[in-house]
Amino acid sequence: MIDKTVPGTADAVAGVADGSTVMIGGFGRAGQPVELIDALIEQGAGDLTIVSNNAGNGDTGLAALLAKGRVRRMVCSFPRQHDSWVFDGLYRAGEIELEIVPQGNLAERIRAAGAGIGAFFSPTGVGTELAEGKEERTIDGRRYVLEYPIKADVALISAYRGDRWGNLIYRETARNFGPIMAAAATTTVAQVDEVVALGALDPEAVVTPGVFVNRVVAVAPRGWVQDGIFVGGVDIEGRPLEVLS
Amino acid sequence: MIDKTVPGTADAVAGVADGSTVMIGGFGRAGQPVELIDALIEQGAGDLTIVSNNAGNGDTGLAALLAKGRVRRMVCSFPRQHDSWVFDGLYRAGEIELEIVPQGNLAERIRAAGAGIGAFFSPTGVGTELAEGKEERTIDGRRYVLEYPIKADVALISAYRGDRWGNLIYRETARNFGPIMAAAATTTVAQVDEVVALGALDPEAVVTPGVFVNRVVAVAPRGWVQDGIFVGGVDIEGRPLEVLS
Amino acid sequence: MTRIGREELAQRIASDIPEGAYVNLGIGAPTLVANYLPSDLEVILHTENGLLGMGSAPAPGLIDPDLINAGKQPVTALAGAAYFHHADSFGMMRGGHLDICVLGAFQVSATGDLANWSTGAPGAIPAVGGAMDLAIGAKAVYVMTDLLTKAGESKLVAECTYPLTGVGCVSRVYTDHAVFDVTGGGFQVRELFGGTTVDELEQLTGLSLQLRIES
Amino acid sequence: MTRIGREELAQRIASDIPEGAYVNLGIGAPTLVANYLPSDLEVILHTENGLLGMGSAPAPGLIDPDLINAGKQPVTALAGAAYFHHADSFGMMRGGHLDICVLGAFQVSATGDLANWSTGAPGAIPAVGGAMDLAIGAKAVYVMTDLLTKAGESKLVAECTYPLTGVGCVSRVYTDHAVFDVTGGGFQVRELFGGTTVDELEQLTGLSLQLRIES
Repeated sequence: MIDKTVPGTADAVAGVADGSTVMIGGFGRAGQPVELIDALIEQGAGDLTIVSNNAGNGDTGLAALLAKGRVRRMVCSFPRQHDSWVFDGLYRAGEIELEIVPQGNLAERIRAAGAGIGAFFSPTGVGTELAEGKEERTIDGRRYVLEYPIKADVALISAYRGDRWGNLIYRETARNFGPIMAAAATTTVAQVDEVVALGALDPEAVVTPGVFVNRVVAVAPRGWVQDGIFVGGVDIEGRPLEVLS
Repeated sequence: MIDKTVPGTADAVAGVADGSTVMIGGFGRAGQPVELIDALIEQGAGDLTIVSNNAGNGDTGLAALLAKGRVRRMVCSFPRQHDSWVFDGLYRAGEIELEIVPQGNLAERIRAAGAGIGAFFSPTGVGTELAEGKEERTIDGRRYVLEYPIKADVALISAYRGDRWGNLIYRETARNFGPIMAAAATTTVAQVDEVVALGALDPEAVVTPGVFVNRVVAVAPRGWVQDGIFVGGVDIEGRPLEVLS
Repeated sequence: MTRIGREELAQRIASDIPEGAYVNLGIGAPTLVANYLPSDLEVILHTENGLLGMGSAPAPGLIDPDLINAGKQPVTALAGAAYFHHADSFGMMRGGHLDICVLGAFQVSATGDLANWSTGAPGAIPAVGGAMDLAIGAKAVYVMTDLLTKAGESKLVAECTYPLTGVGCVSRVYTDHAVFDVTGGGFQVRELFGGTTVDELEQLTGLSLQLRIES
Repeated sequence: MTRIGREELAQRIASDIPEGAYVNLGIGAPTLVANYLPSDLEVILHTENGLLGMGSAPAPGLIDPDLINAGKQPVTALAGAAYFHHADSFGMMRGGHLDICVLGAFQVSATGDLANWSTGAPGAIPAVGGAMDLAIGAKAVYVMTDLLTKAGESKLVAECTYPLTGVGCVSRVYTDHAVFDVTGGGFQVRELFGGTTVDELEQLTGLSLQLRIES
């Protein structure tokens, strides 16, 4: 029997090596696999390259990993946010490297890694300083720059529900980078609110087929959902307000 | 109010010009938009380039369009099937042009057109006669050939359910080329079994967002499904056998 | 000279968006445009973090942290919405499927170059997000901005001095003084607000401007 | 010399597929392998027309024309299945996510080149389907074939004379006479069926062959 579920987040992140490239899902806080990041901090791997759209919010999740000095290099589209003080401090102190990638190129480069594409010509960034030094070509009268895949050793993502084959569904805009990162990493680890029985996920609605997923771990369900129904009751950072039911 | 639904298949295919490139969804008979093709035959456009995985089965659908002499050129991966006698005859008589594209390159080239990619390096076909004359490059020790997008003037696809914004869901392996063709054509026409109310399609499970769809037309429901449930009762060509209910 | 306020400008832009348009409203002032789209017309909003059919902000207590816009603010989803992942979302944009994108700007050049992601100031932390994708993706890119910086410099320029976001991508600029179309021959004044004249605009921008003639 | 039949060969291949493997079985003889996968082990079958978790053929009267395999035969879907479109399906393959692909062959060269899509015969209608994608996509590409053509010529060759499907892509060849691994130094005999000897194989193929030594 195939069973990709693991009992706890420590098992889920076991074996991440120093120097690894780790993709971390999420757009801001939505879809950020906070429990997996906490486990990675505990696990101790360092000298990491992190690929993630942002560079952490507040003092938790990715920001906490950065604060521990575990990250050598960030590859992201938008590090600077109102609550990215941890990254900001490290960057200004020269303690972290940064590669800025336009968000759509970041997504497409990750997708290319998962889909076996060697490189692709993108119109995004043409003529800007982020395309400097990149190969340019005009195709059918439009200018493009050549972009290469971004692969990872490990992807840590957050989904809503999963099964023991690793099939995943997401929730709303928390889907964001999860499906493409799952396919771009050698080892993909998904935290889910709930592991459901094989066959419980509608095969028409599975977003990430299990072939892309190596480990699935159930974490505390998000507070704003009960039995799949939105019940409100939190603020934008997930702090409890009131429960409507 | 946005309403992309049209009353009949004649309205759905109105305006297709002679000389157009038309994508036709389907893999064999699964997902082939037979009613739209019948309407296109009636509409009369000729000198067409057809992009479709196969080159017609039996005497209906795409095969019927070919038999009418409306197609100048086929772009497909697998024209030769046990029941592709119409295409076979035209090809042997020198009455149709053929571009053979490996199936994955066909899919990715269609996807590239919809996603604004100028060209991409594919490992498929490297070193074969189908890559002759194509630009080749070695990236990270692997050989790739450069492949260009395939766009169309019109895409005719078959989905299962749609709404007035053009959102679509498909059914099983009849999904195949529909979602990528929808995004690669200037005008995309979808036949569906049923038009449902806006909001009736689960936004997590919509496969083709309405932005890619211009016209939606309801056709006779497939005989093997009642109220979304498979009821059997047909052979592989869709001919009635018995209804289990 | 009379200028119009930001809310009025948002309203002005909203009135140019036809029913059925697929629209992406950039972070900041452009998001105000959503407030002025007539509720009896259907305009479909795209947010690049994976949603088509975005609705307005939720009521307090109904905030769903999984449902946010590109500015990471809580939003809602309309009946008819669809979610998708980031590669699909940016493919939708890059592939030219959106009709209109409204963006802010530091500078717009007479050839439609846009600079809106970086002032190039030394020591600033670079952050581009989806700006470069938005700039080149939509069928029409509208810029919403004050005509002048706080220091009184024109944001309409012959050539951008700030780092570029996109080349030749802007089709129209809505400012507090006037609306400009970017044409092959530079900026054309499409509409003047209040008592502003083309002469005044030329003085403020230092550019040679043409008035659009209705044909 | 003793040869094994096609069904026995399918069974032999099935016994080399471990539980949990993601496998694509090509059109024709390779589809027979599915019949010999032990029912108590979970092996996940991919069909490139958009399904992972393919099950066996349906009972008569339960044929669903929307649910077919790459050979356009009716199939079923297991609990745990997922559907996807063609670009995602071939991305899954091309991206190296499938463990094993089993394909037929006209010829396999000593360097692992595969020819299985065209005999190059004049007048034949070319048709490649997914063959070239399958050939280069999976982590391991197994070929299932008779060792000899009906005319008695070896399908194992120094260099393919038929048009290629893929270059250096085959890792193992299962034939009715023996199983061969493709190594840096040519074909290595992994297993002999019945009384076949390496000498006989060398005579049949005209190739210099090594016997694999278990280490």
